[in-house]
Amino acid sequence: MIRRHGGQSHGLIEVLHQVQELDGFLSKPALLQVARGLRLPLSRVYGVASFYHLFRLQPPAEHRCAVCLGTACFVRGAGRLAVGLRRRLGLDLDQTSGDGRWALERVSCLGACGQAPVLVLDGVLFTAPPADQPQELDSWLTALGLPAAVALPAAVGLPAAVGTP
Amino acid sequence: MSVITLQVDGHDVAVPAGSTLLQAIQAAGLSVPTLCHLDGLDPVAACRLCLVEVEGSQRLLPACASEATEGQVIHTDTAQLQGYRRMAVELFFAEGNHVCAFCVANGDCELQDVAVAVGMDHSRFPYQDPQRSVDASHPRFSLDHNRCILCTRCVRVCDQIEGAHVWDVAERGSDCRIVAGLDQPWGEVDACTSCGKCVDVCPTGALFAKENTTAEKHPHPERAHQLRRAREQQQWIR
Amino acid sequence: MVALPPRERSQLRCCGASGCRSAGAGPLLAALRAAAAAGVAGEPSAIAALTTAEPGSGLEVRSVGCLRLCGQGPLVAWDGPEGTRLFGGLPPEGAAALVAQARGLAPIPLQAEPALAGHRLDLEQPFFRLQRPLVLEGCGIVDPERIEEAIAHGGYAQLRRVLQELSPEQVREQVRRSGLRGRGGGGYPTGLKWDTVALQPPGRRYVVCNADEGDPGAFMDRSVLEGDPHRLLEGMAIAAYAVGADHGYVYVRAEYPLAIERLRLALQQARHQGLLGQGIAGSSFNLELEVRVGAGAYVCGEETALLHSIQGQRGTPRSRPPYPAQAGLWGAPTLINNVETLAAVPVILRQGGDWYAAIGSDKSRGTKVFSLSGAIRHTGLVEVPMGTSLRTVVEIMGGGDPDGGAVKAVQTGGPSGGCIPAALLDTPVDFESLLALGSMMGSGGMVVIGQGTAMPEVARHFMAFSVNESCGKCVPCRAGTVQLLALLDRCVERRATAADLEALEALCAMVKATSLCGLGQAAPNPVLSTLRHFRQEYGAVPGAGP
Amino acid sequence: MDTMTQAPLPAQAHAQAQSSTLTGGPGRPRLRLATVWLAGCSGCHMSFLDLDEFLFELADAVEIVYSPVASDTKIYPERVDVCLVEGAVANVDNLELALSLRQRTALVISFGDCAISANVPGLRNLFSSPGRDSARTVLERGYLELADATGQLPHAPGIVPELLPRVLPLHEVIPVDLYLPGCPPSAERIRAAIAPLLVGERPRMEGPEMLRFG
Repeated sequence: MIRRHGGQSHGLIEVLHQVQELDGFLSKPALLQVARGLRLPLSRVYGVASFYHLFRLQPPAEHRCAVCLGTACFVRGAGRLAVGLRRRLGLDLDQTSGDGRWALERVSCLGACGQAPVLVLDGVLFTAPPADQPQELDSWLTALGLPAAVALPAAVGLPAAVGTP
Repeated sequence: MSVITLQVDGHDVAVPAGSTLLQAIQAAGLSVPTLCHLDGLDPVAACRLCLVEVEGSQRLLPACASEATEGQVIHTDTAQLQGYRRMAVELFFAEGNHVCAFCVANGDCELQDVAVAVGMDHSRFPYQDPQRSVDASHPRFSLDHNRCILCTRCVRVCDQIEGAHVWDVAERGSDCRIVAGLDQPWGEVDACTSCGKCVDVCPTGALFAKENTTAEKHPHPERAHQLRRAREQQQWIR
Repeated sequence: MVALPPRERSQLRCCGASGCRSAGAGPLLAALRAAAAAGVAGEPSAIAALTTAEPGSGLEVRSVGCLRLCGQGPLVAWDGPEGTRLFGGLPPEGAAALVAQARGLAPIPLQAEPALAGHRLDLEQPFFRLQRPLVLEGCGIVDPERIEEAIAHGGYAQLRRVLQELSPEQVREQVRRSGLRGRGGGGYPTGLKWDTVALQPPGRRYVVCNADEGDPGAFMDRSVLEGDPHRLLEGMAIAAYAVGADHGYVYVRAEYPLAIERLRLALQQARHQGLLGQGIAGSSFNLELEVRVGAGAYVCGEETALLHSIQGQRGTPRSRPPYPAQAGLWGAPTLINNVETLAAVPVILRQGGDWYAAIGSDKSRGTKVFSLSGAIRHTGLVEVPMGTSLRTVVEIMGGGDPDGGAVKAVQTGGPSGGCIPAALLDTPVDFESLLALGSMMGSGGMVVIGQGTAMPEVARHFMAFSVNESCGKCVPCRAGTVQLLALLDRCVERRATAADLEALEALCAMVKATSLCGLGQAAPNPVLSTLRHFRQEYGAVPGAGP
Repeated sequence: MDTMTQAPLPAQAHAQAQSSTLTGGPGRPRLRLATVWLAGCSGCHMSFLDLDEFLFELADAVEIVYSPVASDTKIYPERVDVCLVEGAVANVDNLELALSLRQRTALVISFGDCAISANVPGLRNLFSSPGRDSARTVLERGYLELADATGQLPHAPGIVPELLPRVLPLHEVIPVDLYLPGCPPSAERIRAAIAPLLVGERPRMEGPEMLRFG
């Protein structure tokens, strides 16, 4: 693969794309190999791999849910959709659950502005949920197979803990 | 060698063609605050403290990375620039965890000096209190990310002077941080020659020798320039 | 354009662009092809469905680029003796009825066909009628995966002519005369940029197409890449000839898989036809083009960051000057233009620079493609002459608010632009007018904001975007946007004091004036423009805290 | 040099609402000075005591109306002219005192790095774990995780003040008129800051002698 890019350092991003396609993510051994093959410093390779949001440095979660936060989706209630997803998955945006089952991601525009708001669940696009009706949204999400709401830990910034039993 | 003449804060000054605005300012006997710039390293214009006003230009120009041109009229210390510089320094303080009181670099820190220079008596921006780590894996040196201002002097001195390229910047935005190797503990990175140049040029207490405690760090930022001059102009004697 | 002149033998054009695909164009196209093939004697429909319709089968079903009205997708155009009829939102079950109609074999008239009822779209409505397709003239007509179709529609004709008849300087003269300005947002005169590159000292030069269309709500460039990629390649080849480049890159964002696929196919086909590579079209002109795929970084739309990314580095911008036109890829002079700019080049050479300059407004010549989305009836793609009023685009063509309410504001220019209030909708859309209102043209995304959306929330939305996309190199953008976001949180939650608003404005000014690149410099624009036009919504809380 | 009247301070409106004596004419009464100790180590106050013989001058020129080192008053008085506030705002008592002293003081000075930046007390802000503020995190660490089997969180309403979720610099809680940095500010710096105030002038807080943190 590295040879296909002429072993040239400027092919780094292309090579990383292909490694990720093969392995699902960019492991440290893989990055080491890329650095060796392209004759690049390790920190340079890591700097590039960690800069771009589409490169994953951890194994991907079993299920991935990406909510579009593009402007068209935002204007049509993507914010409420995102809140619903965060509640259901117990995750913040761009976070993966500890057990590696779910990942909640944000994307900037999926180009489906005509069907806004939209989300992608395990590679399948779902469009136009009833984002402004909380109960209908909830059943819409249930129909997609999302887990029931997980209790979020208390938000940071609440009054001090002293005095709570 | 051809000469460029320009005006800096009302002073006429002549510098060799190819000089930067920063060199022209210094030639006029004046100064602007800098943090990321260091003589001997390629400029990155990242700290934005050396921005100056150039008559006829709508944009502010970074003195460290802009070439002086004939007839320019430069202003280095207007009220507007003072205001921006102070805000930039406040942003530096608020985004990291800079506690001068017990820092190794207290008393010999460029960030601390710059805060004085811009008259920063407090930060109007709330402190972000980021959770950052300390890497003490190297036998001789430590890296305290809490005090890092991402000037990338360490990255550049290691790459451009030492040639080891141990350091680079990882992540992006407010998550940016300096990494050694493949985000490894510094002590485990084979490429490191333990030359200590990164510690010498670090403007804050982020990189320091282990034997230093509070206010004991005394860096040598001039070494980058000395080495480059020795290498390129065969001038070893100051 | 979408409507074609009447033709004797019917054809169906099914939109295969991303927007319609997400609305189900794939299954519909398959159903249409199956239905079309089913009627051909003796052919097993399953096999026939995999091929484009055979000549002689009587009905050709073609996959084409964007048919504009994305919000009603999937779209199918039926071209026949009566002209073009457009259908939207047709389920695959409706395919057989449409095919039967198109063949003229239907037992009932079109108007009475229940399967098509409610799917017919009016091609005479302003959304279509007021368009002026130049960049998009082949989009929706040619099959983007077949170079023969592009060539049959005049593709590469200008490249051939230029190589035979014009000197590079003559090409640049036409571009200068056209008054074309960069469509990526900056509006820099294209001819001037080409001259700068061409007039650098002898040596290698590069040509780069910026297809890193990152503004959320913008899909103009994607539509060109997906709908008519050969037009872009032709424009790039002409540009390369005009500036003396023999190597080039198209930098596409990875979020556009279909565009990448079609672009790669187009490159392959063009090479195969001798329209790229060595000795193009029998001339001595050589050009190698490569596709480079981004990896999720908005800042790579900034030209110096884009160059770093092509070189396999972190997509951080650098200080300019030197400009890429002087020192770009590997230090060589590099021409960077965006997709729409380059795609406008073939038509400029075909019709002449003066002809193009006669379209549009005084300082902004030609046409501009906009993607309309948000709280609007007709979501989709429009190409109109520069200087058309926002009201025409948003209310007349776009049909205004979908629920019949009043439009509150129009956001142009994405995270670098601003919000223009409904009261100023008569503003002509050109570079200077939008800038004067504190917004900017940007690449052409136009998101309509309805009454239900609070403007500080819009500002916060964009600031969150900028925080997420900041490269982190310079402190105003890296740390300043984070502080701006915190201040906007207070505004949205109605906790902001007068002092907070003062701090917000002061910091906006600082980030704008001192950031290293366009992303940081423009990041405060959504805040500043909403403060300017909707200040009452920020309503400071008097005396709440310091 | 700017005088108090010429250079409006952030809290000028407030100061005018109070009957400030700072700008008073001939025969004005002695300046009413307070010093306050919030979340800090008292080092700034110790440095204040290092003023040595200047303390005698000061004693003639001012009336110390509230101070942990020079007064026995337990309630912050009304109509204070100048207040030096040491320490960050870390608990509800700090917060309450800060709010009330602002109401009763013409010129509030953030006295030392803790008041200005939260400094060392603010280090606990770095220990917030997801879903738990820094107070809870450090208390649980100290009283539960590191305790023997009988560990329990302190809970004494009205006796032990509750910690705030974050330790704050003074100016994030009330408007501050002057900043006197240092950890601690040296006696010379304190003197250079206070002396002009005694004659109704605003000190010039510039240069390393007056401004350096740490």
